[in-house]
Amino acid sequence: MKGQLILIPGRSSKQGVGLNKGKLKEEYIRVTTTLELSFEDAQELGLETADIVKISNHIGETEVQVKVLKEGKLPIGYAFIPYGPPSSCLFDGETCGTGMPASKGMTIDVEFIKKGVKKKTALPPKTAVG
Amino acid sequence: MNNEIRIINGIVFDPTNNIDGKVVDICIKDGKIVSEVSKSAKVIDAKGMAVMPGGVDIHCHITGPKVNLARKLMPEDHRLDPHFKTPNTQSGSGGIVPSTFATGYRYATLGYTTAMEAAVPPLTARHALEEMYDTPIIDNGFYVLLGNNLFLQSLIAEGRFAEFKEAVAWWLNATKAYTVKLVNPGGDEPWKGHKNLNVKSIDEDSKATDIAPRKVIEAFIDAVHELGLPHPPHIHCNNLGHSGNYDTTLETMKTAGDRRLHVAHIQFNSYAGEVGKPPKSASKEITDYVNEHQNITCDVGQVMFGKAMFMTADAPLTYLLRGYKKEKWVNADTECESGCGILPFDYQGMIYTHALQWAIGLEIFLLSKDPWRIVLSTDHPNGGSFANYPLVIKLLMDYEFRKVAMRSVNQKAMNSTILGELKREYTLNEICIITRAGPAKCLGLKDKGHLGVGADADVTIYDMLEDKEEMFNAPRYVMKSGQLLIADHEFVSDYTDKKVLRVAPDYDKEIEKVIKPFFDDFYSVNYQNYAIQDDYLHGLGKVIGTKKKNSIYEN
Amino acid sequence: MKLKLHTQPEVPTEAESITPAIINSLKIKEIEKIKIYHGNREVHLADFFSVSNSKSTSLEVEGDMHQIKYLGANMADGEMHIEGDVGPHLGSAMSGGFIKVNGSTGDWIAPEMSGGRIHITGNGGHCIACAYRGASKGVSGGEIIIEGNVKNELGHGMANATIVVGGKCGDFTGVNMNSGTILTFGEMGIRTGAGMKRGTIICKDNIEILPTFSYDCLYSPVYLKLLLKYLIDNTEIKIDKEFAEGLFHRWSGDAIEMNRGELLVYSV
Amino acid sequence: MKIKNTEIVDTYAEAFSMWSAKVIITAENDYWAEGAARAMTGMATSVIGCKCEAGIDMKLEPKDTPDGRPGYSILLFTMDKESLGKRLIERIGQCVMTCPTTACFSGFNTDETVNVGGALRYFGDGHQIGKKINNERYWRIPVFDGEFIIQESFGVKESVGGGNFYILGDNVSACLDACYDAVKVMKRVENVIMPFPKGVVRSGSKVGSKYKALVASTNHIYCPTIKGVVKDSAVPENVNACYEIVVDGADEKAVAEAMSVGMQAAAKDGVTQITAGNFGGKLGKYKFFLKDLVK
Amino acid sequence: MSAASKDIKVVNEKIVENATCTFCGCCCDDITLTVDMDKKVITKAKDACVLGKSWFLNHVIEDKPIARIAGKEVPLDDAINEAAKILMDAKFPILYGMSDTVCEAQRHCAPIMDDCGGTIDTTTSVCHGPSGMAFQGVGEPTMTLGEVKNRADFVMYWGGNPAEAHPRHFARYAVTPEGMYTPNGKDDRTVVIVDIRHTKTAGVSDIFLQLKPGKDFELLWMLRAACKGVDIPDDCKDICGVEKEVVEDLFQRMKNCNYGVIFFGMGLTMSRGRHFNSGALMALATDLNEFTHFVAKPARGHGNVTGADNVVSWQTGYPFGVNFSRGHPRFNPGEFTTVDTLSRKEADAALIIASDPVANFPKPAIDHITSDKCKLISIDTKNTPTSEAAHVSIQTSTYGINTGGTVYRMDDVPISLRPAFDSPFPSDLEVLTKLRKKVNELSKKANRPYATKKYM
Repeated sequence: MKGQLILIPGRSSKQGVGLNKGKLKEEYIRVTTTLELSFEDAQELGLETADIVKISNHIGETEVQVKVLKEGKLPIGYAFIPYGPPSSCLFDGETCGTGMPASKGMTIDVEFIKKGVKKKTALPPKTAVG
Repeated sequence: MNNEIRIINGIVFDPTNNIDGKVVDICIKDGKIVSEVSKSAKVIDAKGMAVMPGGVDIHCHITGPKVNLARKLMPEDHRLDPHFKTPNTQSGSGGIVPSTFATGYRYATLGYTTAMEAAVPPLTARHALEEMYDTPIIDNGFYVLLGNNLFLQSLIAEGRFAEFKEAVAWWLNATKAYTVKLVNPGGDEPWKGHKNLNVKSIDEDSKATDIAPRKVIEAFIDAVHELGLPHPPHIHCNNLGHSGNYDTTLETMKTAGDRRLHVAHIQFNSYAGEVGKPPKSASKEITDYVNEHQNITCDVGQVMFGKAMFMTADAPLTYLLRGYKKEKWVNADTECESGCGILPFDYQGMIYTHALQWAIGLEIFLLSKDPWRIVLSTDHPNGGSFANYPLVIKLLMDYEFRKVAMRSVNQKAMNSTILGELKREYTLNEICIITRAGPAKCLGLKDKGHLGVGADADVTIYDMLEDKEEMFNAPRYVMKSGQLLIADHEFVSDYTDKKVLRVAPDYDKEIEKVIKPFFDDFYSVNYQNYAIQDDYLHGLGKVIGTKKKNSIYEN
Repeated sequence: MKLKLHTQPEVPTEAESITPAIINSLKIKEIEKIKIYHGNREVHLADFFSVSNSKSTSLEVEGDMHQIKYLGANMADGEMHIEGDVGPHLGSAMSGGFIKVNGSTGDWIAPEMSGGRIHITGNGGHCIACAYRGASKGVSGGEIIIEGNVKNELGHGMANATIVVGGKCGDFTGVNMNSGTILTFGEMGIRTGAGMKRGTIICKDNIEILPTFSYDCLYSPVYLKLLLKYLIDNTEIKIDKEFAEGLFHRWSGDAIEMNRGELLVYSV
Repeated sequence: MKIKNTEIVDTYAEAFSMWSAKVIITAENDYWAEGAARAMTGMATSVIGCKCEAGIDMKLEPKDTPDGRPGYSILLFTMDKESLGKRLIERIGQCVMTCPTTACFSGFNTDETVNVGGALRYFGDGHQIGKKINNERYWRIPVFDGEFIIQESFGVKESVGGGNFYILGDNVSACLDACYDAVKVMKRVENVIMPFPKGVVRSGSKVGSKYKALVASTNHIYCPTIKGVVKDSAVPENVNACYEIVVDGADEKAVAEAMSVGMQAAAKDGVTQITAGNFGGKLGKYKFFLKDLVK
Repeated sequence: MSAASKDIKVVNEKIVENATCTFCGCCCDDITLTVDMDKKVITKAKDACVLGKSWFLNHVIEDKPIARIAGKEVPLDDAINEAAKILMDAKFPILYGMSDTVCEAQRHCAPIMDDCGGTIDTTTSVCHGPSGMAFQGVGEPTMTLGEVKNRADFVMYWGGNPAEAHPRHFARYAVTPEGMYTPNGKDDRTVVIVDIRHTKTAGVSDIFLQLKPGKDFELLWMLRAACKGVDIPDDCKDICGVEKEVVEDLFQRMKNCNYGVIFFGMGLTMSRGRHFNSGALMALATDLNEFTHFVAKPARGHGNVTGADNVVSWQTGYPFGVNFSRGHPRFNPGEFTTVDTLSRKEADAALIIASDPVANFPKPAIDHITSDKCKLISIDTKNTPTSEAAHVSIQTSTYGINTGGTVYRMDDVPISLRPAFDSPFPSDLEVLTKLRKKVNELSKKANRPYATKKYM
């Protein structure tokens, strides 16, 4: 159960909320270690929500917990993770003369490690957007 | 610490006090010119040198949001002109839009100690003030853009003049501005709201507001007059840059009647010819009117060859010019208030229009009969950098040099002007008027532009040199507020008692109730967070008083 | 003269004075006193280089100089031979002469070059012969030959220069170019020639072509023969006959500009 | 002095100053290159009636051409620099650009140049492409089979026109044999052309005429048929035919060399005398003393 | 006062109206804060979004030392002296961050680096730095957010997820507000989302274009060509994943709207192509002005990163990545930007202000900044991996909550903050003022030679 995906790290409101509580606090760590997979890729890789997987590339590796999305939310072959230390450890320092590291779209290996426990995430306050 | 200075043996030019090249002592104490100082005063021997008040730039673009956008836009230009650090000053970058530090230092090294930023949208006035804080040495102030303010236009359209006047006063206070600036009044709405159109005549109703530019101009002239501001509305006329626009300029000036009006960079508004075709000179028509009307003051907006940067609230104009050279261009709309266009430019002597613009500016200088009402400016950086001022002075003072310069530019343009026939040469005293005494008087700055007792001790001392460009390029001494900044051409300190000049006309607080609903509906910033608190000026603010009956020409 | 790096700088070091014209006009003692800039400190050249006489008329420089910037800056004539890697801004604003590097380079090689030749046997970095940020024009003349690979933005905004790359190229090769020629033999990144106004990009390898380029024809451009003959006769470059006489697909673009540029892609 | 039995008259060939350009024409193969070269040098025997004099200088091997293709070098001469540019534009435009697969380059690397490709490029109607290689600019003009490449500027220089010698002999066939041999070796000399048909001219001219409108007329003193009536006839006894070989060269040295090898080859039995057109300085500034050339 | 009344708990409550939330670039200035002045906490943040609420409500005055050197508590001045010494001793010091503080404090940063000959860089370089570079190349037609509210009838979001990153962007500025020429709010607007993921933002759209990942540039380029009269190619779907007809329809809508706006996010700047992606978008907006009024704007992130851009620009002429080692500002992204100077192991000292590279940077950069080759100084309001790793660590109070000052909204509109309650920690302004003074003193003493003429 090992496969290659393209990783797209990005912002999420949960990550933003976690940030305010403190980067060394549990909520932030929990949010930033959640890897979102498309329904199709999860099936292909035989992964379920809450599984612990190792993601790695030539820069580094880290363990994260899987969250499987509904169909159509993510293009097949792509995975999403909120910004944080786990995503950073896969970034290359190469900026192509711009100062900006390629922090979206890196190819990663995903490997099943173990079954995990579903996380309890406190519901965030209702957003201003309907 | 002894803060007294006595300048001896200098040849003093102080037109305000009728001193034209006489050797008199100038005494300085506590930042002011005084009649006498103690024996222990520091003595500066200015033998063989010209002593003048510090220069006053009445119209330039050096601080604020559009300036900073232009700065960000030009890294390749900054690269070529580094401004090095010295033990007493900070580094910066130069080029056509220098960094704030470099701007302050470079004005000082030309002998200028006051420079007025000519266009700031109210919403981003804080930004201009912040940059002024970081612009060392020179005193600043700014003119706030109200000519395309939708709320004010709606008051004019509805004929609510009393409220209009109060609202203008409120805005001046809320933004800490020096006077009102009108740029292409009525032109923003067609530009922003009607697929990039523009107004073409001052009597045309723009589609969006049902109000003709003339009505807006009239209302502001009246309001500013009644508020008694030290400087009248500062106007960038409609149709700027277009062939045949001198008519609009004349109409604009006529609108003022006998009330005061300052026409900015009038050169750009003195073109004859047909719209859409190459311009011709209308310098004579324009100067004739200005010469005969004491109520009109203007600055020239001389075009100089080389790099320039269009940076104006007249957004449609910059878009039009962008069409000639499809290079980088910035447009920046400010909600309910203003537009803005930015475009790097290059004036070339061999191009007919550019050469003609250069000649028209010089013609205006040379045809003008009253140097007190015509101020030297390049509309920095629109007509070229302020660093060109010494060269402009040389062109004005030296007929032979002017003739040589005319030979190296487009001859078709030269042949269509009367510049070659104008043999007038400015005197040092006249130069002192158009760069110092005149602009100070136009601005109503009684403490500036002269060396009489009580004036701010902003003094420059130039070596008396045959080459006037060289002379005005590097003063030997510069004092600002009585503090010696430059001695023997080197910075000895960057400490100054820098000020931000502004007005604070009284207004009826009830007007806020009229203004606030408009904010709630149409602004993205909260009304309560809009007006700038006094402490925002970091103690640099200096209020220049207003008076009900205000015209220094009536004195 | 010969300069040899004896101490590796701790931080980026700028040595725009190391050019044949400056070094060869001075005595050893004077050369040792030349100022170079170790980070924010002014130091002497001798602090990092040993200086000796050499028989060659060209300036020889040796060592791992990946931390040294601006070697050969503003060079107008003379020859400089470098053994080892070099840092950014080699040959900055060079107008004449010849620089040979037996090694690889950092980013930003030859910005604002207007003449002369640079030959690099190893790899190059990003932004070779690239316009400085904000500028629409990059190099305006000269020849750059890189035997190895290069990264992104090769020849950004270039005009009238000739660049040859033996190996792979990164993305945006010849982006916004004004004129001039880029000749590449290796694999290409994406978006080659984006925004080009004029100029020619010749690729041996197949490339991904932007939708704003239009296909013209398959032919054997005489211009290419002319260029290759010049390069073979005047440089150390080797080009096989088949390529020189081969057929090329021609694409015109970029449509968002004037459609006056061309991509010539070798047809096997 | 004599070579074999042929007398070399102690006189000089009087030549004049012309401007020349060297044009290199290349093509896919020799067939087309030659076609263009011949067309371009067609009807270019004498400036008197053709406005220029032109001929093929050398056939070039691929290794010797700028683009590595087979080609020809052509020399073209006119009386002044300005008209040289005009002739090049006309002839390259009509004869080379039109010819399949060709390209056209300057053969002289001189400081003085005339604009040729820079003018012809407008044929591209806006689709032409300028290219710089080693500081030389070339124009690529789209045409039906790809593109026509032409160098922007062509090097030109002041050169020598009208270098000549006369072959006087027993009869037409003896003289023509001599001409044939002479031209054959002269062609091997670089930087010269013999602009007349097969290199030989039988209507040698002198400066001026009894008719005011004419600048030149037959050099009657060398016409055998009127020997009896022409007082100062230069046709010696037993001579019944005379030919002139005219040489235009890029420089004096090339003309001298060509004349030298030509005269050596022409001197043979049946050729009585080799002399030259000498107009006493009326024609031009160059003097080629025959004796010096065959020493 | 009776004994009984003593037991009644009087909450010492303060209301702050029109407070500004500085969490994201929206800088909403309409928040009403309820502050418990005894506990020093904000209990309510009316009108704030989920991010804003967490920003305000989670703010507590922590019990921690103001200044530490090597983990040990020291007086603030000692920490400042140590920091100044480190910076002056360094040969290639860098200053990075500045986005989460006020302009008044930011103003001291460039002069500090000017004095010690270092490099100043802001979080812009890893956010919209590429957009800044693109701006330098192509310019940009742009606007303040109120113009969008009042006029925009075509609103596009490209490569961003405002629903999660700028939650009130829709409601306050761009989608639902009723403006002068958009009296019916969302009904008067066409909202288009271009993204590779179907994010929360996509749910708001009238039209959602799910783009093939990494093909932003290609789609933008086709639209630009369309502005010049070139047809959308038939293989459009193969190129970018969107049907030709959809792109054609989109282009017609862009051309025919009255006032169009595109907001773009880091989906453009962080993916392959970087500055060329955002440059293509700005150029497209420029091109569209041939037909109608069209503007674009990067949807910028953290509170005052826009202010940092502005301050560094007016002081040095360049927005980020500015080096002073030769006595004047020089700009070159990739050469003087922080990720590069760290990844290449060049920096020998780092002053990090209000940001957290140790958590967010690429691994090679983190390896260097936490190594003993690079002396790390941190000035921050919270404990972060960076502050924990720093040799000198100074804790400051939080802008917008404890201290006032100016911040710039994502559209360059400056706003003055209204702080809620005091903090025992010094402000960034206070710390940086002291540090600047100290560095200036040391610099005068060091008296390094300065170049005086152009050298390259």
